[in-house]
Amino acid sequence: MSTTGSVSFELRNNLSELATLCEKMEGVGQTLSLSRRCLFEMNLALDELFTNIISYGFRDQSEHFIRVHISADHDVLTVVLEDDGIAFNPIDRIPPEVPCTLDECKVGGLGIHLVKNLMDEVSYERRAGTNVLTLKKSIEKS
Amino acid sequence: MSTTGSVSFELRNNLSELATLCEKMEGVGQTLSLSRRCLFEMNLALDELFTNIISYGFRDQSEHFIRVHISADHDVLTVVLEDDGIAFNPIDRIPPEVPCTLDECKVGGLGIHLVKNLMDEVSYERRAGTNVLTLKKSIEKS
Amino acid sequence: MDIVEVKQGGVSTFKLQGRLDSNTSQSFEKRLLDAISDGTKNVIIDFKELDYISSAGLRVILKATKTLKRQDGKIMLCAMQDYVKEVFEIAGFDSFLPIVASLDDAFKAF
Amino acid sequence: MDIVEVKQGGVSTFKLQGRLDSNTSQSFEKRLLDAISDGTKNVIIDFKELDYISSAGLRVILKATKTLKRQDGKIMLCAMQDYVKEVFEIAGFDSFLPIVASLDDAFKAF
Ligand SMILES: Nc1ncnc2c1ncn2[C@@H]1O[C@H](COP(=O)(O)OP(=O)(O)O)[C@@H](O)[C@H]1O
Ligand SMILES: Nc1ncnc2c1ncn2[C@@H]1O[C@H](COP(=O)(O)OP(=O)(O)O)[C@@H](O)[C@H]1O
Repeated sequence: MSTTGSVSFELRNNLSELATLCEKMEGVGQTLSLSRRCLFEMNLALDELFTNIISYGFRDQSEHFIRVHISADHDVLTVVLEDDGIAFNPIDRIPPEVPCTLDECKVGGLGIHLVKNLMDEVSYERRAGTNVLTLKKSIEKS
Repeated sequence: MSTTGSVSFELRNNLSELATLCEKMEGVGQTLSLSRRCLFEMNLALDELFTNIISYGFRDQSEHFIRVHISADHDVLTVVLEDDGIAFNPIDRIPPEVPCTLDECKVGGLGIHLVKNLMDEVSYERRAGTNVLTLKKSIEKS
Repeated sequence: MDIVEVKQGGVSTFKLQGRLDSNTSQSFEKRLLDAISDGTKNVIIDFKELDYISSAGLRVILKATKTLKRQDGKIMLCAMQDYVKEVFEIAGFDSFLPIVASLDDAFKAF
Repeated sequence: MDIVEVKQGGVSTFKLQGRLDSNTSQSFEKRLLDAISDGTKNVIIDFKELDYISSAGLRVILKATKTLKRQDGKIMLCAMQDYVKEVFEIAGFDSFLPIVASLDDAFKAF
Protein backbone atom coordinates (compact mmCIF):
# COMPACT_ATOMS: atom_id res chain seq x y z
CA MET A 1 0.00 0.00 0.00
CA SER A 2 1.80 3.06 -1.14
CA THR A 3 1.12 6.66 -0.31
CA THR A 4 0.58 8.89 -3.32
CA GLY A 5 0.51 12.63 -3.26
CA SER A 6 1.79 15.92 -4.50
CA VAL A 7 2.62 19.33 -3.19
CA SER A 8 3.39 22.69 -4.82
CA PHE A 9 4.90 25.79 -3.32
CA GLU A 10 7.04 28.77 -4.18
CA LEU A 11 10.31 30.01 -2.73
CA ARG A 12 11.72 33.52 -2.96
CA ASN A 13 15.19 33.92 -4.48
CA ASN A 14 16.86 34.26 -1.11
CA LEU A 15 19.22 31.80 0.54
CA SER A 16 17.16 31.97 3.75
CA GLU A 17 14.47 30.05 1.85
CA LEU A 18 16.70 26.94 2.03
CA ALA A 19 15.32 26.48 5.55
CA THR A 20 11.74 26.58 4.20
CA LEU A 21 12.66 24.06 1.50
CA CYS A 22 14.24 21.76 4.06
CA GLU A 23 11.25 22.05 6.41
CA LYS A 24 8.76 21.23 3.69
CA MET A 25 10.88 18.32 2.45
CA GLU A 26 11.01 16.91 5.99
CA GLY A 27 7.23 16.99 6.03
CA VAL A 28 7.08 15.25 2.66
CA GLY A 29 9.57 12.66 3.90
CA GLN A 30 7.51 11.93 6.98
CA THR A 31 4.23 11.70 5.09
CA LEU A 32 5.75 9.35 2.51
CA SER A 33 7.84 7.42 5.08
CA LEU A 34 10.99 8.11 3.06
CA SER A 35 14.24 6.65 4.38
CA ARG A 36 16.69 9.14 5.88
CA ARG A 37 19.08 8.53 3.02
CA CYS A 38 16.45 9.14 0.36
CA LEU A 39 15.29 12.33 2.05
CA PHE A 40 18.88 13.51 2.40
CA GLU A 41 19.58 12.91 -1.29
CA MET A 42 16.43 14.76 -2.36
CA ASN A 43 17.26 17.66 -0.06
CA LEU A 44 20.80 17.85 -1.38
CA ALA A 45 19.79 17.86 -5.05
CA LEU A 46 17.17 20.55 -4.47
CA ASP A 47 19.55 22.60 -2.35
CA GLU A 48 22.20 22.59 -5.10
CA LEU A 49 19.77 23.54 -7.84
CA PHE A 50 18.01 26.17 -5.76
CA THR A 51 21.32 27.73 -4.65
CA ASN A 52 22.48 27.83 -8.29
CA ILE A 53 19.30 29.49 -9.50
CA ILE A 54 19.69 32.17 -6.83
CA SER A 55 23.43 32.62 -7.46
CA TYR A 56 23.51 32.58 -11.25
CA GLY A 57 19.97 32.84 -12.59
CA PHE A 58 19.02 36.47 -12.14
CA ARG A 59 20.66 39.58 -13.50
CA ASP A 60 18.34 42.08 -11.88
CA GLN A 61 17.85 42.85 -8.21
CA SER A 62 14.12 42.18 -8.10
CA GLU A 63 12.35 39.45 -6.24
CA HIS A 64 11.74 36.22 -8.12
CA PHE A 65 9.81 33.08 -7.25
CA ILE A 66 11.04 29.57 -7.79
CA ARG A 67 8.22 27.09 -8.09
CA VAL A 68 8.61 23.60 -6.64
CA HIS A 69 6.25 20.75 -7.44
CA ILE A 70 6.78 17.37 -5.78
CA SER A 71 4.76 14.26 -6.50
CA ALA A 72 4.95 10.64 -5.42
CA ASP A 73 3.42 7.85 -7.42
CA HIS A 74 4.23 4.16 -7.88
CA ASP A 75 7.37 4.42 -5.79
CA VAL A 76 8.78 7.22 -7.92
CA LEU A 77 9.31 10.69 -6.58
CA THR A 78 9.17 13.45 -9.19
CA VAL A 79 10.27 17.00 -8.54
CA VAL A 80 9.75 19.83 -11.00
CA LEU A 81 11.63 23.09 -10.45
CA GLU A 82 10.58 26.17 -12.40
CA ASP A 83 12.39 29.50 -12.46
CA ASP A 84 12.28 32.54 -14.70
CA GLY A 85 16.05 33.05 -14.64
CA ILE A 86 18.35 33.04 -17.68
CA ALA A 87 18.06 29.93 -19.84
CA PHE A 88 20.35 27.29 -18.39
CA ASN A 89 20.42 23.56 -19.09
CA PRO A 90 22.45 21.81 -16.38
CA ILE A 91 22.46 18.52 -18.32
CA ASP A 92 24.76 20.05 -20.94
CA ARG A 93 27.47 20.83 -18.37
CA ILE A 94 30.59 18.74 -18.80
CA PRO A 95 31.11 16.90 -15.52
CA PRO A 96 34.31 17.47 -13.52
CA GLU A 97 36.90 14.71 -13.80
CA VAL A 98 36.25 12.20 -11.00
CA PRO A 99 38.22 10.83 -9.21
CA CYS A 100 41.04 13.32 -9.28
CA THR A 101 44.10 14.06 -7.15
CA LEU A 102 44.10 16.92 -4.70
CA ASP A 103 46.14 19.09 -7.06
CA GLU A 104 43.88 18.47 -10.04
CA CYS A 105 40.71 18.98 -8.04
CA LYS A 106 39.27 22.43 -8.64
CA VAL A 107 37.29 24.26 -6.02
CA GLY A 108 33.66 24.33 -7.20
CA GLY A 109 31.73 22.82 -10.04
CA LEU A 110 30.34 19.95 -7.97
CA GLY A 111 26.71 20.93 -7.53
CA ILE A 112 25.31 19.73 -10.83
CA HIS A 113 27.52 16.65 -10.73
CA LEU A 114 25.96 15.70 -7.39
CA VAL A 115 22.44 16.28 -8.71
CA LYS A 116 23.00 14.02 -11.72
CA ASN A 117 24.43 11.26 -9.55
CA LEU A 118 21.81 11.42 -6.82
CA MET A 119 18.80 11.42 -9.14
CA ASP A 120 17.74 8.58 -11.41
CA GLU A 121 16.62 10.91 -14.18
CA VAL A 122 17.09 14.61 -14.94
CA SER A 123 15.40 16.36 -17.85
CA TYR A 124 15.35 19.99 -18.92
CA GLU A 125 13.05 22.14 -20.97
CA ARG A 126 12.93 25.87 -21.66
CA ARG A 127 9.26 26.75 -21.81
CA ALA A 128 8.02 30.31 -22.42
CA GLY A 129 10.85 32.07 -20.61
CA THR A 130 10.97 29.48 -17.84
CA ASN A 131 13.56 26.84 -16.97
CA VAL A 132 11.68 23.62 -16.23
CA LEU A 133 13.86 20.98 -14.63
CA THR A 134 12.35 17.58 -13.85
CA LEU A 135 14.04 15.17 -11.44
CA LYS A 136 12.99 11.58 -10.86
CA LYS A 137 14.09 9.20 -8.15
CA SER A 138 12.80 5.83 -7.05
CA ILE A 139 11.71 5.88 -3.43
CA GLU A 140 13.37 3.58 -0.96
CA LYS A 141 11.00 3.13 1.95
CA SER A 142 12.47 3.30 5.45
CA MET B 1 1.97 32.32 -1.34
CA SER B 2 0.15 29.23 -0.26
CA THR B 3 1.27 25.66 -0.50
CA THR B 4 -1.17 23.41 -2.32
CA GLY B 5 -1.05 19.66 -2.33
CA SER B 6 -2.72 16.37 -1.72
CA VAL B 7 -1.91 12.97 -0.34
CA SER B 8 -3.70 9.61 -0.35
CA PHE B 9 -3.03 6.53 1.70
CA GLU B 10 -4.75 3.55 3.26
CA LEU B 11 -4.92 2.35 6.83
CA ARG B 12 -5.75 -1.15 8.03
CA ASN B 13 -8.67 -1.52 10.45
CA ASN B 14 -6.39 -1.84 13.46
CA LEU B 15 -5.97 0.64 16.30
CA SER B 16 -2.19 0.48 15.89
CA GLU B 17 -2.67 2.37 12.62
CA LEU B 18 -3.53 5.48 14.66
CA ALA B 19 0.23 5.96 14.99
CA THR B 20 0.62 5.84 11.19
CA LEU B 21 -2.20 8.34 10.78
CA CYS B 22 -0.62 10.66 13.31
CA GLU B 23 2.83 10.37 11.70
CA LYS B 24 1.50 11.16 8.25
CA MET B 25 -0.57 14.07 9.56
CA GLU B 26 2.53 15.50 11.25
CA GLY B 27 4.26 15.40 7.88
CA VAL B 28 1.31 17.13 6.23
CA GLY B 29 1.29 19.73 8.98
CA GLN B 30 4.98 20.45 8.51
CA THR B 31 4.74 20.67 4.73
CA LEU B 32 1.74 23.01 4.92
CA SER B 33 3.11 24.96 7.94
CA LEU B 34 -0.10 24.29 9.86
CA SER B 35 -0.39 25.76 13.34
CA ARG B 36 -0.15 23.30 16.24
CA ARG B 37 -3.77 23.92 17.08
CA CYS B 38 -4.97 23.29 13.55
CA LEU B 39 -2.93 20.08 13.29
CA PHE B 40 -4.23 18.94 16.68
CA GLU B 41 -7.84 19.51 15.64
CA MET B 42 -7.36 17.63 12.35
CA ASN B 43 -5.68 14.76 14.17
CA LEU B 44 -8.44 14.57 16.74
CA ALA B 45 -11.27 14.55 14.19
CA LEU B 46 -9.58 11.84 12.12
CA ASP B 47 -8.75 9.81 15.22
CA GLU B 48 -12.40 9.83 16.36
CA LEU B 49 -13.75 8.85 12.96
CA PHE B 50 -11.09 6.21 12.35
CA THR B 51 -11.59 4.69 15.82
CA ASN B 52 -15.35 4.59 15.23
CA ILE B 53 -15.00 2.89 11.85
CA ILE B 54 -12.80 0.22 13.42
CA SER B 55 -15.02 -0.21 16.48
CA TYR B 56 -18.45 -0.19 14.87
CA GLY B 57 -18.06 -0.47 11.10
CA PHE B 58 -17.24 -4.11 10.46
CA ARG B 59 -19.20 -7.21 11.37
CA ASP B 60 -16.69 -9.71 10.02
CA GLN B 61 -13.20 -10.48 11.25
CA SER B 62 -11.40 -9.82 7.95
CA GLU B 63 -8.95 -7.08 7.17
CA HIS B 64 -10.37 -3.87 5.76
CA PHE B 65 -8.73 -0.75 4.41
CA ILE B 66 -9.77 2.77 5.23
CA ARG B 67 -8.78 5.22 2.53
CA VAL B 68 -7.65 8.73 3.50
CA HIS B 69 -7.33 11.56 1.02
CA ILE B 70 -6.09 14.94 2.21
CA SER B 71 -5.84 18.03 0.05
CA ALA B 72 -4.98 21.66 0.66
CA ASP B 73 -6.10 24.43 -1.63
CA HIS B 74 -6.87 28.11 -1.15
CA ASP B 75 -6.41 27.89 2.62
CA VAL B 76 -8.94 25.10 2.94
CA LEU B 77 -7.96 21.62 4.05
CA THR B 78 -10.23 18.86 2.78
CA VAL B 79 -10.12 15.32 4.10
CA VAL B 80 -12.08 12.47 2.55
CA LEU B 81 -12.43 9.22 4.52
CA GLU B 82 -13.69 6.13 2.72
CA ASP B 83 -14.55 2.83 4.32
CA ASP B 84 -16.51 -0.24 3.27
CA GLY B 85 -18.13 -0.74 6.67
CA ILE B 86 -21.89 -0.71 7.37
CA ALA B 87 -23.68 2.39 6.11
CA PHE B 88 -23.41 5.06 8.78
CA ASN B 89 -24.09 8.77 8.49
CA PRO B 90 -22.59 10.56 11.51
CA ILE B 91 -24.32 13.83 10.61
CA ASP B 92 -27.70 12.30 11.51
CA ARG B 93 -26.64 11.54 15.09
CA ILE B 94 -28.42 13.66 17.66
CA PRO B 95 -25.72 15.53 19.57
CA PRO B 96 -25.39 14.98 23.32
CA GLU B 97 -26.82 17.77 25.51
CA VAL B 98 -24.02 20.27 26.16
CA PRO B 99 -23.30 21.68 28.70
CA CYS B 100 -24.64 19.23 31.25
CA THR B 101 -24.11 18.54 34.94
CA LEU B 102 -21.91 15.68 36.08
CA ASP B 103 -24.94 13.52 36.84
CA GLU B 104 -26.60 14.11 33.48
CA CYS B 105 -23.37 13.58 31.55
CA LYS B 106 -23.26 10.11 30.01
CA VAL B 107 -20.01 8.28 29.43
CA GLY B 108 -19.44 8.13 25.66
CA GLY B 109 -21.10 9.64 22.63
CA LEU B 110 -18.63 12.52 22.33
CA GLY B 111 -16.57 11.51 19.28
CA ILE B 112 -18.92 12.67 16.54
CA HIS B 113 -19.83 15.78 18.54
CA LEU B 114 -16.15 16.74 18.63
CA VAL B 115 -15.74 16.13 14.89
CA LYS B 116 -18.69 18.37 14.02
CA ASN B 117 -17.40 21.15 16.26
CA LEU B 118 -13.77 20.99 15.14
CA MET B 119 -14.51 20.96 11.40
CA ASP B 120 -16.06 23.79 9.41
CA GLU B 121 -18.03 21.43 7.20
CA VAL B 122 -18.91 17.72 7.30
CA SER B 123 -20.75 15.96 4.52
CA TYR B 124 -21.68 12.32 4.02
CA GLU B 125 -22.47 10.15 1.06
CA ARG B 126 -23.02 6.39 0.68
CA ARG B 127 -21.52 5.50 -2.66
CA ALA B 128 -21.48 1.92 -4.01
CA GLY B 129 -21.14 0.19 -0.64
CA THR B 130 -18.72 2.79 0.67
CA ASN B 131 -19.11 5.47 3.35
CA VAL B 132 -17.60 8.67 1.96
CA LEU B 133 -17.18 11.33 4.61
CA THR B 134 -15.81 14.72 3.58
CA LEU B 135 -14.42 17.16 6.15
CA LYS B 136 -13.44 20.75 5.44
CA LYS B 137 -11.52 23.14 7.62
CA SER B 138 -9.97 26.50 6.92
CA ILE B 139 -6.23 26.48 7.54
CA GLU B 140 -4.78 28.79 10.15
CA LYS B 141 -1.11 29.24 9.33
CA SER B 142 1.33 29.08 12.23
CA MET C 1 2.06 7.94 27.27
CA ASP C 2 3.93 8.33 30.57
CA ILE C 3 2.08 8.84 33.83
CA VAL C 4 3.93 10.11 36.89
CA GLU C 5 1.97 9.66 40.13
CA VAL C 6 2.88 11.73 43.20
CA LYS C 7 1.20 11.50 46.63
CA GLN C 8 1.57 14.53 48.84
CA GLY C 9 -0.48 15.84 51.75
CA GLY C 10 -3.46 13.60 51.03
CA VAL C 11 -3.57 14.56 47.34
CA SER C 12 -2.64 12.25 44.44
CA THR C 13 -1.26 14.08 41.42
CA PHE C 14 -1.14 12.39 38.01
CA LYS C 15 1.22 14.13 35.60
CA LEU C 16 0.37 13.07 32.06
CA GLN C 17 2.98 13.14 29.30
CA GLY C 18 2.40 12.54 25.61
CA ARG C 19 -0.85 11.25 24.10
CA LEU C 20 -4.02 10.20 25.89
CA ASP C 21 -5.92 8.31 23.16
CA SER C 22 -7.68 5.00 22.62
CA ASN C 23 -4.34 3.19 22.78
CA THR C 24 -3.30 4.65 26.13
CA SER C 25 -6.56 5.48 27.95
CA GLN C 26 -6.98 2.02 29.44
CA SER C 27 -3.72 2.06 31.36
CA PHE C 28 -4.54 5.54 32.66
CA GLU C 29 -8.00 4.39 33.71
CA LYS C 30 -6.50 1.50 35.66
CA ARG C 31 -4.00 3.78 37.44
CA LEU C 32 -6.72 6.26 38.40
CA LEU C 33 -9.30 3.72 39.57
CA ASP C 34 -6.62 1.76 41.47
CA ALA C 35 -5.63 4.91 43.35
CA ILE C 36 -9.26 5.69 44.17
CA SER C 37 -9.99 2.18 45.41
CA ASP C 38 -6.82 2.45 47.55
CA GLY C 39 -8.55 5.30 49.34
CA THR C 40 -7.41 8.39 47.44
CA LYS C 41 -10.09 11.06 47.68
CA ASN C 42 -8.30 14.09 46.29
CA VAL C 43 -6.97 13.89 42.76
CA ILE C 44 -5.12 16.40 40.57
CA ILE C 45 -4.52 15.68 36.90
CA ASP C 46 -1.65 17.77 35.56
CA PHE C 47 -1.97 18.29 31.78
CA LYS C 48 1.14 20.42 31.39
CA GLU C 49 3.00 17.90 29.25
CA LEU C 50 0.00 16.31 27.59
CA ASP C 51 0.09 16.94 23.83
CA TYR C 52 -3.02 15.12 22.79
CA ILE C 53 -6.38 13.96 24.13
CA SER C 54 -9.26 12.25 22.36
CA SER C 55 -12.76 11.29 23.52
CA ALA C 56 -11.25 8.06 24.91
CA GLY C 57 -9.30 10.27 27.32
CA LEU C 58 -12.35 12.37 28.23
CA ARG C 59 -14.23 9.18 28.99
CA VAL C 60 -11.64 8.07 31.57
CA ILE C 61 -11.70 11.42 33.32
CA LEU C 62 -15.49 11.45 33.41
CA LYS C 63 -15.59 7.93 34.87
CA ALA C 64 -13.05 8.81 37.56
CA THR C 65 -14.92 11.99 38.44
CA LYS C 66 -18.18 10.07 38.87
CA THR C 67 -16.46 7.44 41.02
CA LEU C 68 -14.80 10.09 43.18
CA LYS C 69 -18.07 11.96 43.68
CA ARG C 70 -19.75 8.83 45.01
CA GLN C 71 -16.98 8.69 47.64
CA ASP C 72 -17.13 12.40 48.46
CA GLY C 73 -13.79 12.95 46.77
CA LYS C 74 -12.70 15.83 44.60
CA ILE C 75 -10.83 16.20 41.29
CA MET C 76 -8.92 19.19 39.89
CA LEU C 77 -7.50 19.54 36.37
CA CYS C 78 -4.66 21.95 35.67
CA ALA C 79 -2.14 23.43 33.22
CA MET C 80 -3.87 22.50 29.95
CA GLN C 81 -2.62 23.62 26.55
CA ASP C 82 -5.26 25.90 25.04
CA TYR C 83 -6.27 23.37 22.40
CA VAL C 84 -6.66 20.63 25.02
CA LYS C 85 -8.87 22.93 27.05
CA GLU C 86 -10.96 23.55 23.94
CA VAL C 87 -11.78 19.83 23.83
CA PHE C 88 -13.12 19.97 27.39
CA GLU C 89 -15.18 23.01 26.45
CA ILE C 90 -16.68 21.46 23.32
CA ALA C 91 -17.57 18.40 25.38
CA GLY C 92 -19.15 20.69 27.99
CA PHE C 93 -16.99 19.14 30.71
CA ASP C 94 -15.81 22.56 31.86
CA SER C 95 -19.26 23.13 33.37
CA PHE C 96 -18.74 20.53 36.10
CA LEU C 97 -14.96 19.94 36.11
CA PRO C 98 -12.73 22.54 37.77
CA ILE C 99 -9.93 23.47 35.34
CA VAL C 100 -7.27 25.79 36.76
CA ALA C 101 -4.17 27.39 35.29
CA SER C 102 -1.39 25.86 37.38
CA LEU C 103 -0.53 22.95 39.67
CA ASP C 104 -0.21 25.45 42.54
CA ASP C 105 -3.74 26.68 41.99
CA ALA C 106 -4.96 23.09 41.97
CA PHE C 107 -3.29 22.34 45.33
CA LYS C 108 -4.81 25.44 46.90
CA ALA C 109 -8.29 24.13 46.09
CA PHE C 110 -8.00 21.29 48.63
CA MET D 1 25.43 24.57 12.70
CA ASP D 2 27.51 24.23 15.87
CA ILE D 3 31.27 23.77 15.69
CA VAL D 4 33.16 22.53 18.74
CA GLU D 5 36.92 22.98 18.43
CA VAL D 6 39.28 20.96 20.65
CA LYS D 7 43.10 21.22 20.66
CA GLN D 8 44.92 18.22 22.04
CA GLY D 9 48.48 16.95 21.51
CA GLY D 10 49.14 19.16 18.51
CA VAL D 11 45.89 18.16 16.77
CA SER D 12 42.87 20.44 16.27
CA THR D 13 39.57 18.58 16.15
CA PHE D 14 36.47 20.24 14.73
CA LYS D 15 33.26 18.50 15.75
CA LEU D 16 30.49 19.51 13.40
CA GLN D 17 26.85 19.42 14.46
CA GLY D 18 23.81 20.00 12.29
CA ARG D 19 23.93 21.27 8.72
CA LEU D 20 26.94 22.33 6.67
CA ASP D 21 25.36 24.18 3.74
CA SER D 22 25.63 27.49 1.92
CA ASN D 23 24.26 29.30 4.95
CA THR D 24 26.80 27.86 7.39
CA SER D 25 29.89 27.05 5.32
CA GLN D 26 31.38 30.53 5.59
CA SER D 27 31.61 30.51 9.36
CA PHE D 28 33.18 27.05 9.24
CA GLU D 29 35.68 28.21 6.60
CA LYS D 30 36.70 31.10 8.82
CA ARG D 31 37.19 28.85 11.87
CA LEU D 32 39.28 26.37 9.88
CA LEU D 33 41.47 28.91 8.12
CA ASP D 34 41.94 30.90 11.35
CA ALA D 35 43.21 27.77 13.09
CA ILE D 36 45.56 26.99 10.22
CA SER D 37 46.98 30.51 10.12
CA ASP D 38 47.46 30.27 13.91
CA GLY D 39 49.87 27.42 13.20
CA THR D 40 47.66 24.33 13.36
CA LYS D 41 49.12 21.63 11.08
CA ASN D 42 47.08 18.62 12.08
CA VAL D 43 43.33 18.78 11.66
CA ILE D 44 40.57 16.26 12.33
CA ILE D 45 37.02 16.93 11.21
CA ASP D 46 34.54 14.85 13.18
CA PHE D 47 31.33 14.29 11.20
CA LYS D 48 29.60 12.15 13.81
CA GLU D 49 26.82 14.65 14.49
CA LEU D 50 26.68 16.23 11.07
CA ASP D 51 23.31 15.56 9.46
CA TYR D 52 23.75 17.39 6.19
CA ILE D 53 26.46 18.54 3.80
CA SER D 54 26.17 20.24 0.42
CA SER D 55 28.78 21.19 -2.18
CA ALA D 56 29.31 24.43 -0.24
CA GLY D 57 30.61 22.25 2.60
CA LEU D 58 32.80 20.15 0.30
CA ARG D 59 34.28 23.36 -1.06
CA VAL D 60 35.41 24.50 2.41
CA ILE D 61 37.03 21.16 3.17
CA LEU D 62 38.83 21.14 -0.18
CA LYS D 63 40.14 24.66 0.37
CA ALA D 64 41.40 23.81 3.86
CA THR D 65 43.06 20.63 2.60
CA LYS D 66 44.89 22.56 -0.12
CA THR D 67 46.02 25.21 2.37
CA LEU D 68 47.20 22.58 4.84
CA LYS D 69 49.14 20.72 2.15
CA ARG D 70 51.06 23.85 1.24
CA GLN D 71 52.18 24.02 4.88
CA ASP D 72 53.00 20.31 5.14
CA GLY D 73 49.97 19.76 7.37
CA LYS D 74 47.55 16.86 7.40
CA ILE D 75 43.79 16.46 7.57
CA MET D 76 41.69 13.45 8.63
CA LEU D 77 37.92 13.07 8.34
CA CYS D 78 36.03 10.67 10.57
CA ALA D 79 32.72 9.16 11.72
CA MET D 80 30.58 10.07 8.70
CA GLN D 81 26.99 8.90 8.29
CA ASP D 82 26.85 6.61 5.28
CA TYR D 83 24.94 9.11 3.17
CA VAL D 84 27.42 11.88 3.98
CA LYS D 85 30.25 9.58 2.93
CA GLU D 86 28.41 8.94 -0.33
CA VAL D 87 28.66 12.65 -1.14
CA PHE D 88 32.44 12.56 -0.74
CA GLU D 89 32.55 9.48 -2.99
CA ILE D 90 30.41 11.00 -5.74
CA ALA D 91 32.63 14.09 -5.63
CA GLY D 92 35.70 11.83 -5.86
CA PHE D 93 37.13 13.41 -2.71
CA ASP D 94 37.65 9.99 -1.11
CA SER D 95 40.56 9.41 -3.50
CA PHE D 96 42.74 12.05 -1.82
CA LEU D 97 41.04 12.66 1.55
CA PRO D 98 41.54 10.09 4.31
CA ILE D 99 38.13 9.13 5.72
CA VAL D 100 38.21 6.82 8.75
CA ALA D 101 35.52 5.21 10.87
CA SER D 102 36.12 6.76 14.28
CA LEU D 103 37.74 9.70 16.06
CA ASP D 104 40.17 7.23 17.66
CA ASP D 105 41.28 5.99 14.25
CA ALA D 106 41.78 9.58 13.15
CA PHE D 107 44.04 10.37 16.14
CA LYS D 108 46.14 7.27 15.51
CA ALA D 109 46.97 8.56 12.03
CA PHE D 110 49.09 11.44 13.41
N1 LIG E 1 20.64 28.26 -12.79
C1 LIG E 1 21.80 28.60 -13.42
N2 LIG E 1 21.81 29.65 -14.27
C2 LIG E 1 22.95 29.98 -14.91
N3 LIG E 1 24.13 29.33 -14.74
C3 LIG E 1 24.18 28.30 -13.89
C4 LIG E 1 23.02 27.89 -13.19
N4 LIG E 1 23.36 26.82 -12.44
C5 LIG E 1 24.65 26.58 -12.64
N5 LIG E 1 25.17 27.47 -13.53
C6 LIG E 1 26.56 27.50 -14.01
O1 LIG E 1 27.08 26.18 -13.90
C7 LIG E 1 28.27 26.19 -13.10
C8 LIG E 1 28.43 24.89 -12.35
O2 LIG E 1 27.48 24.82 -11.31
P1 LIG E 1 27.71 23.80 -10.11
O3 LIG E 1 28.01 22.46 -10.69
O4 LIG E 1 26.56 23.88 -9.18
O5 LIG E 1 29.03 24.30 -9.36
P2 LIG E 1 29.40 25.72 -8.71
O6 LIG E 1 28.12 26.41 -8.35
O7 LIG E 1 30.20 25.36 -7.51
O8 LIG E 1 30.19 26.43 -9.76
C9 LIG E 1 28.18 27.42 -12.26
O9 LIG E 1 29.44 27.89 -11.86
C10 LIG E 1 27.45 28.39 -13.17
O10 LIG E 1 28.37 29.00 -14.05
N1 LIG F 1 -18.51 4.09 11.54
C1 LIG F 1 -19.59 3.76 12.30
N2 LIG F 1 -20.37 2.73 11.93
C2 LIG F 1 -21.43 2.40 12.68
N3 LIG F 1 -21.83 3.05 13.81
C3 LIG F 1 -21.08 4.07 14.23
C4 LIG F 1 -19.95 4.49 13.49
N4 LIG F 1 -19.42 5.57 14.12
C5 LIG F 1 -20.19 5.80 15.19
N5 LIG F 1 -21.21 4.91 15.27
C6 LIG F 1 -22.28 4.89 16.29
O1 LIG F 1 -22.43 6.20 16.79
C7 LIG F 1 -22.26 6.22 18.23
C8 LIG F 1 -21.64 7.53 18.68
O2 LIG F 1 -20.28 7.61 18.31
P1 LIG F 1 -19.32 8.61 19.03
O3 LIG F 1 -19.96 9.96 19.03
O4 LIG F 1 -17.99 8.54 18.42
O5 LIG F 1 -19.23 8.14 20.55
P2 LIG F 1 -18.82 6.73 21.17
O6 LIG F 1 -17.94 6.02 20.20
O7 LIG F 1 -18.12 7.11 22.43
O8 LIG F 1 -20.12 6.00 21.44
C9 LIG F 1 -21.44 4.98 18.52
O9 LIG F 1 -21.65 4.53 19.83
C10 LIG F 1 -21.94 4.00 17.46
O10 LIG F 1 -23.12 3.39 17.89
